Amino acid sequence: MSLTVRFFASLRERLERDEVVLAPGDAATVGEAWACATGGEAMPANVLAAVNQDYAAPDQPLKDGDEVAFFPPVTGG
Amino acid sequence: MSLTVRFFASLRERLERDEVVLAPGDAATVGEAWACATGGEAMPANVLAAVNQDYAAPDQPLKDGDEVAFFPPVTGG
Amino acid sequence: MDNVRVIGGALDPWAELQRYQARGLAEHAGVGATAVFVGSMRDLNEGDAVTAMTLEHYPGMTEKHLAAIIEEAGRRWDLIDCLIVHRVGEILPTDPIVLTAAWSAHRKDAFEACRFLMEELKSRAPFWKKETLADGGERWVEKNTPGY
Amino acid sequence: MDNVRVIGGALDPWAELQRYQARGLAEHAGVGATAVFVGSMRDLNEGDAVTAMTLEHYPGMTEKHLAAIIEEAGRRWDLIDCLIVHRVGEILPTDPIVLTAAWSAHRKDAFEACRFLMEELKSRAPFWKKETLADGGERWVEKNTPGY
Repeated sequence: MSLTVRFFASLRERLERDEVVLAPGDAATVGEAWACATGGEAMPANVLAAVNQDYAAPDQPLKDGDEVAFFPPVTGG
Repeated sequence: MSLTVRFFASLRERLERDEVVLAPGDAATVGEAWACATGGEAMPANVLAAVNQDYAAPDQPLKDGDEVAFFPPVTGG
Repeated sequence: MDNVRVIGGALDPWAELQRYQARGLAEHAGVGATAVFVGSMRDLNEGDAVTAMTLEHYPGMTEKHLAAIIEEAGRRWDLIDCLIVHRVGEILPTDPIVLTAAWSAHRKDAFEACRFLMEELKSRAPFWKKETLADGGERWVEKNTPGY
Repeated sequence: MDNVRVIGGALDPWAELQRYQARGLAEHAGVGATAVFVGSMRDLNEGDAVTAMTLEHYPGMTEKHLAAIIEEAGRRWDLIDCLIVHRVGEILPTDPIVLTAAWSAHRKDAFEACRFLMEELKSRAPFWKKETLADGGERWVEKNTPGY
């Protein structure tokens, strides 16, 4: 099993990555998944995170198989 | 010339009259037009009046050729 | 006064909107927001089953006041266009009775103006409803429900 | 989840409403009020001419959150049904982007729920807009305008 980290919209373009697969040991929380998948970049304050398609805080713990997503403020409608 | 007095909806049905033509001397105000056209009935508090298709108060003066209308609270939409 | 219509026949709100927008609004790239309200006849009023309704109006005064309501909305909000269509005559449950619509660059203006058109219409425009009840009796509706 | 749709092609809001209502709502004699909002693409944003737009979403999460917004509206107001349709992909000025609708017995509930669907969608549903400007440059829209 593993953790999948996804990036959307301007974040995906800026970081030049769409999806990163981490080993479960690499990241115990959302914040750690960000750091690991971006190569240690600090997480900007306005970045939103979701775990398994629900909004999540940076300190939310992760478990094997989780899908973590990072994206900028939403602008639909 | 003359004054035309019109009744709508439940008022028209209850008073059994649709349109009454008065001589200008018969009524100097909206309230007098009501009294004259109904045969002296007191004007109920919730009756609305219009002169030439604009809402009007009972003391509004009338002039020759005016169209006066009386109707119950509106219930469209 | 094309943006005010009192009609005697069936009201199809979506066809009405499509037709109305075809006069330039559909190609108007300044329109960011369209808010629409449709009021329809229910088969229940004040706890009683209602089988039909007759809508009366005051020809001339009704149109004049609907136009004045649109003008007032245009002073209060930033609008590109408005439309009011109201049906009169014999009406059956599920029939659409009234359509109000507001077009704007911004959604706040469209939402608030559309609701304003509807509330003002219900309080100022001379229309009257007479209901036919399930037992065949008739009654005039005496007042509207509050909208805010 | 038929009342939530994310579509890649053109959105015709009036045809969409007609189709959706044909599934029983058009014959539902408890519906007294239908409130609808349509958001369309303008050719101007933050003072700049915009010639095209790309709308991205997060498949799965978007639909899940739109459904949750409808559920929340149903808890807050007395509603018969709701519909949200949102377009994604390449979009041109005047194209409808989003449709929200609420059906209720009463107009207050329909108006407020329809506006709630729209505001919640704009603040919670994962969609992102990238604009193409008149000079060919591209930029991501960074935040939405306030709606209240």
